[in-house]
Amino acid sequence: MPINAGTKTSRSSSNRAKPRSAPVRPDAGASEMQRMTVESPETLLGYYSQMVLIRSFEQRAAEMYTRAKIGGYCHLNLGEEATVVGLMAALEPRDYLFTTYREHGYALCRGIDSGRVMAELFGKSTGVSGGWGGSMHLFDTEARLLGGYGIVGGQIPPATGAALAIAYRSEPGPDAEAVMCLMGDGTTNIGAFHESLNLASIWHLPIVYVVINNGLGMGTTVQAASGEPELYKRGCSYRIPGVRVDGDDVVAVRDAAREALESARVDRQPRLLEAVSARLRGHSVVDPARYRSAQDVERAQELDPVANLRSKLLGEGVMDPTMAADVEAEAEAEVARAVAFAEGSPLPPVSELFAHSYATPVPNCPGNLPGESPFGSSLASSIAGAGK
Amino acid sequence: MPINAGTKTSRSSSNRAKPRSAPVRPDAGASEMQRMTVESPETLLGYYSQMVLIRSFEQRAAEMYTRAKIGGYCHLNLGEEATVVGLMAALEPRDYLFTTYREHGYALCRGIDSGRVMAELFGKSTGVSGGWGGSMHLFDTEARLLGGYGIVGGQIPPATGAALAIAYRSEPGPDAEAVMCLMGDGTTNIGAFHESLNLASIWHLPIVYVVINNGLGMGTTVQAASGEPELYKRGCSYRIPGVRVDGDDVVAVRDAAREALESARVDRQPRLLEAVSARLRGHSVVDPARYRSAQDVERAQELDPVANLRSKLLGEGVMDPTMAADVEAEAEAEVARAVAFAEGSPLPPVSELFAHSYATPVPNCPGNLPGESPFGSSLASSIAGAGK
Amino acid sequence: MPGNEAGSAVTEMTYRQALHDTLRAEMLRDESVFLIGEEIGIFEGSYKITAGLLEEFGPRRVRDTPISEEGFVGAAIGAAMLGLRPVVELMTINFSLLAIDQIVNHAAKIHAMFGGQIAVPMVIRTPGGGGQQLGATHSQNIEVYYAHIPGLKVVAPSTPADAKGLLASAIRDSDPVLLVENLALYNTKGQVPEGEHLTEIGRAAVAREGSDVTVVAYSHTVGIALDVATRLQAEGISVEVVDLRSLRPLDRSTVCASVRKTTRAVVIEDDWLSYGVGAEVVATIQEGAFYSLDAPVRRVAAAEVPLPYSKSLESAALPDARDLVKVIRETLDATGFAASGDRCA
Amino acid sequence: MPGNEAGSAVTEMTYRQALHDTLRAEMLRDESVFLIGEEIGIFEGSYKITAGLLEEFGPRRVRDTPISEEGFVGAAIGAAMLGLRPVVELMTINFSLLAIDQIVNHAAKIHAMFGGQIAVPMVIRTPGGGGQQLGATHSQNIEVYYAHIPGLKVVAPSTPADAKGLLASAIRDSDPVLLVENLALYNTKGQVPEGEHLTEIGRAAVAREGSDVTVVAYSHTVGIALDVATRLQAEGISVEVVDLRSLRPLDRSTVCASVRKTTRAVVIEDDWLSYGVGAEVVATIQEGAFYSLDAPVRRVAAAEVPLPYSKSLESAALPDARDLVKVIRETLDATGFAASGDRCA
Ligand SMILES: Cc1ncc(C[n+]2csc(CCOP(=O)(O)OP(=O)(O)O)c2C)c(N)n1
Ligand SMILES: Cc1ncc(C[n+]2csc(CCOP(=O)(O)OP(=O)(O)O)c2C)c(N)n1
Ligand SMILES: [Mg+2]
Ligand SMILES: [Mg+2]
Repeated sequence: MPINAGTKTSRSSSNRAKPRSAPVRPDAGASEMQRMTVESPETLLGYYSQMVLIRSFEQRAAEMYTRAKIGGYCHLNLGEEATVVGLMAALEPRDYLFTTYREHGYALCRGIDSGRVMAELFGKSTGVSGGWGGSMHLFDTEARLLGGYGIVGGQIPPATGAALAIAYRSEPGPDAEAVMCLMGDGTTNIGAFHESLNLASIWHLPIVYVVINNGLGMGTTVQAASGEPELYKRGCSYRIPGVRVDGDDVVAVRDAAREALESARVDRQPRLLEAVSARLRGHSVVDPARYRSAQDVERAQELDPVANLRSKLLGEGVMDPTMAADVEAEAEAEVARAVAFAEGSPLPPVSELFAHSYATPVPNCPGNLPGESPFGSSLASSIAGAGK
Repeated sequence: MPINAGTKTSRSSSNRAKPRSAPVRPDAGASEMQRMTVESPETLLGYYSQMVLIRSFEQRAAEMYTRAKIGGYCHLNLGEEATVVGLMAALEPRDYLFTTYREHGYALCRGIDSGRVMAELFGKSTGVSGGWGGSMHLFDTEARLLGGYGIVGGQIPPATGAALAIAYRSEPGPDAEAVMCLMGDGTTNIGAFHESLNLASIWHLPIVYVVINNGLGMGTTVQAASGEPELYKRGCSYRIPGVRVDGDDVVAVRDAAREALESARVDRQPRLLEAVSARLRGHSVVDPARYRSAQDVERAQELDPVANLRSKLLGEGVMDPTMAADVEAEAEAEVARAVAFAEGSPLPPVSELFAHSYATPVPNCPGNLPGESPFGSSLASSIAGAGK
Repeated sequence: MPGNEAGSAVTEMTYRQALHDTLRAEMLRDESVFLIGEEIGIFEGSYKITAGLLEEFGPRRVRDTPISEEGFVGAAIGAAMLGLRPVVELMTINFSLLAIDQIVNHAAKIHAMFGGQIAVPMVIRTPGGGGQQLGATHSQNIEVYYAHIPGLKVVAPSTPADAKGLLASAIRDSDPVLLVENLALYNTKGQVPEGEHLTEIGRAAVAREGSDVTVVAYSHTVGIALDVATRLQAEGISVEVVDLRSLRPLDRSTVCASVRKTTRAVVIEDDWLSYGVGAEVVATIQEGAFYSLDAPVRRVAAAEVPLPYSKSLESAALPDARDLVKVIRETLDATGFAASGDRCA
Repeated sequence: MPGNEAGSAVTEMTYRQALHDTLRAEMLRDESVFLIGEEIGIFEGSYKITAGLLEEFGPRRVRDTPISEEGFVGAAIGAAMLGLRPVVELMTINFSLLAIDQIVNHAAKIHAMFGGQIAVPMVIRTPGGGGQQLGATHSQNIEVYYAHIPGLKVVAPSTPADAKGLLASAIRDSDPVLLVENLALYNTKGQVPEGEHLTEIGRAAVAREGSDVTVVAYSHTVGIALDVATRLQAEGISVEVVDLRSLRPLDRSTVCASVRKTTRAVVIEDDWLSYGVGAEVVATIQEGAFYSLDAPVRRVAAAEVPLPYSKSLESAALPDARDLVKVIRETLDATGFAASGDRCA
């Protein structure tokens, strides 16, 4: 590794302080059009349909939250649909996904039934996590969606460990498994990010870290929070190559993610991918986002990936207005079915309270309801040691 | 901030994977001689004397440990004397120092009486920390040595906060205060390093982070532990400029530290300084360091900064053999006095056990000895609420 | 009445307002007091305790941080060592686990470990609490972790008046103080003394006098205990409610004095039963009031599971007034000194 | 005798050796078992438990890590989710605070929070303990933090036999298990059954039978209790010693059964008194054996200060046999049911 030429006795690294500015997206322009045209219309329509489904799902989720069908926190992917669909188009079924609390769209794109996702938001026993997780904690073993996580950065070390397990068990190659670990821009400032990327680097793990840069962590801008706001460069401390991609360009996101996954699979070279997009609404459903300037909100609206892809596909004749209406109607219908399914599903029975206490049952953990003695409980004694 | 030219739609950071090799020191050679000659003989002799004092102190500490006069862990600065003296020559009395458990030499160079340092190692009440801290936890308010710390990386956030307090209270400028925060190479892999440097960057804090790269964290090499083993570059993730200096060259260390402190004081631009040296012995007194190759140990011995500066000063006529013998004898005598002082000092009395429980006394915390009830204790009741 | 000094004027306000006003008053009083935490400025606080303060005091006094709990809690420690008085907001107590090494191994140790040379005058404010369907990682009550640590002080106000009095005392205290708030309390109202009002750290309060049984509670569960006391009053059962207010130091005398009077006790907390705050309270009572006790001291606490999201399960897992009533009745029914009464299988 | 199955051959060895041999045997038995931690390979472990294993199994099975507790503990969680069985070494329990968010908010939650879909079969081995003059941040016994958390299992062997039996059980268990070791125990010797030897998690052991008073202990303090029992035997005082072995789940039945027999109890632990393990044990006894108790249950625990380095202060702060003897005597002397006996001021 060459060392920068320095003063007489010292060597300096090149990262001098520079002014920080808002994230600049890679210039798409002509090249995007070019890419779009090499994609088959079916592919593009497929992506668009998924994006519309996410859009409908999230809007309905917001509504259901307002109607108190959904509780707790509820974070939406509105504005990030192209990133979600692009990333999931690149991720193979054999790959593992670890993500954040802002993950409804990812669950849908991993092929999980929208009814089971909505049912989880409703806290019903038919939900993907049996009603135990809620909006922030979607999980599905079969879809290899290994969790939405609510502690900022908490998913990064386990995702890294999943990649370790892959490396432990199998050889690299184009058919190898890989891990994709998603996080927000604000998350790159937490210690777990640093420790994990370092481990992935020295251990040569098959993992792609994806930073969804929507410009904000709650009310805090990337520029305010990050000493290096060009987040894709933050792999520098671990020699992990970084790439920034326009998160509103579904095909560009997919291609960049594929390339990164390939590198992880074949070379066991971890990668950092930054997708720049914008949050259309508040941090969560209840956040009115009064801290945002009108200009910022307007800019986000202009970049709306669903509206823009719609115009583009219409403009290029990939889709005609009837097809567009069909796509929207179908999404609406699917989400309506999902809501109906969720509505109609039962809440988990109280008898289930100790069902997941341990995977391996052991003596002396009968479980006590709040008004019961730890020496034994009616509920608990009937299911003690049942485990799973 | 310019973005590297990338592919069609993506921009890549330049940190591609590269092979890792042992830390390369900046080439000193002729320039070092040059620097040496511009320094006054008094200055050089002063530095050398301090280095010899540290060497003597540490050797005697090892001996006292073996004789069970010192307990717990005991980590020595052997091999790092030039770094210690160079850094402390640059640090002004008004500056604050936060360091690690490997800090005897720093305490001596901050002007703390060697007897009080040795007494602390002996656990005596005349010790710098009253016998409460031991080898790992030297502290002196007046010397603005704000602690040796034993949790790896634990000192970095508080040091950063001290710099925040300076920025809170005073204006930047050449006479401003600054903070120096020391850490080992292995410590750059912990989350607190990442979080703290980021805070220092976005808040423009007057702090210099110094990495003492002695090549090893216990038995782990820098290359094995760090994705980017050129540690001075690890400020890249925060736009904190980094410099590497030869840690065996006392004047080079001093100059690099001065320059970095200046930047912190005047520009409120935090800096990262890496001083490359070598550990002459095991991680702590009890570590036989069997994991080190003969070659590695031999190399460390060749780089011995005390022996090398001695030859140089003799060779250049700055010092003659009699002076050299005097310096050594004086150091030996001082350390002998320190040991005698420590030996002759009393252990803290048991009645002091609750003396530092709280800075602000509050009711209901009488303090209980192990065989006493929490409802009151003979010892405690006599000193309850005494606080400090 | 706890926290209400005789003769002083009072105003009704929410717990949230009391916290907000106290922060503001302390910042006006002392230039060395500043606020630091995630989303406390531009966002005005996740629970809006700090609303308006950035505008009034500027970013020097109200410092928004990145998501770096360990970093900024540790930075507060360093700032406190240099004599400032940082008031940290941790968005919820769950996230304190990211910073616990700084709190337990640094803030709590620095004063004693360095032989009493330096103080660490800082406050960490943070809400705990379940029942909001926030799921397993966002609903915890882990103040017992901090209550366990010598060198820390831990307070948990249950009323707006104590929120004011304890926060002000905490800010003026020269030790690290954890002030535990609770999501469910922010909108509750109460009378708050105007002007200077300090609640001494380390003293419990008898929130309601009674003679048949003592209920020991703190923070959110004090309200449950008071409700239950009122309800049972109608049946002729007289419940005394002790509000711990301070978990460290724990006011063992006030707790035991109450139980020696009533001869029976129940402890209620939102946290899990095993190794919770209630365990220490029971251990305290059985040692300090053993010969007065007419029945075993029972605990009402959360079911020992990671708290489920689903409302049906979450409600079942958390203690409520019904559970407390049931256990009080069982405690009052317990009679005699028959060894056969021991519940142990 | 606990952990010694009737009829099986035994060998005398140290606690360290038992841990080492068990790790090796489990690695030989199951390819999915691997070791991960700081300095466990080239350095052969800070306390040499893993000596020789890197050489035998190679770096894939014995993985040295950088100083990144949160990172590698979290990585073990992810590896466990994919079906591996990582055995993590945390150099000391003090450093677990750097990883506690991963342990409490992730390892402990993942199984239940995701509706039981996935297991996290991992072990964290880590020593606690004071008395080595390691100072305030390196001498803690904070296993109570983990014992408090549903979803975790916490065991603390006191003998070489249990070190073997509990470690083997922990590795084969599909839940996250914290195995608490102790610096002062590594060199202690005992009889260890040869071959397959599993100690069930969740069961306490009566380490010594007696009739006058029960001493409840775990880990390092079991040895103190047994010593004291032998010493007091000579005076005609018969001490029963209960070794908890498992802190979560806690074997309340065995503890209470003993106390119902002896009618008096003392709990000894190395940790601080307030909110320690002993508090839960006392709360358990007073509820489960209330009607049998002839004296308050007393606790012998560390003085509530950050542990000083100096030997004079450190010794005074930590509980020892003398303290236990004193409190046992006081407990046996406690007579009658006079309210005046209550110690509360
Ligand atoms: C450790 C931790 N600290 C704070 C929070 C509260 N919190 C939840 S989301 C969030 C912002 C995250 O921002 P970013 O990483 O950009 O993701 P985004 O929400 O924009 O998708 C914060 C501070 C948390 N959940 N966990
Ligand atoms: C959080 C934490 N993890 C592990 C340790 C144990 N430990 C003490 S020193 C050390 C090595 C540190 O290496 P380095 O940073 O290079 O400093 P050096 O000892 O070489 O001066 C380790 C792992 C610790 N004290 N704290
Ligand atoms: Mg964001
Ligand atoms: Mg080192």
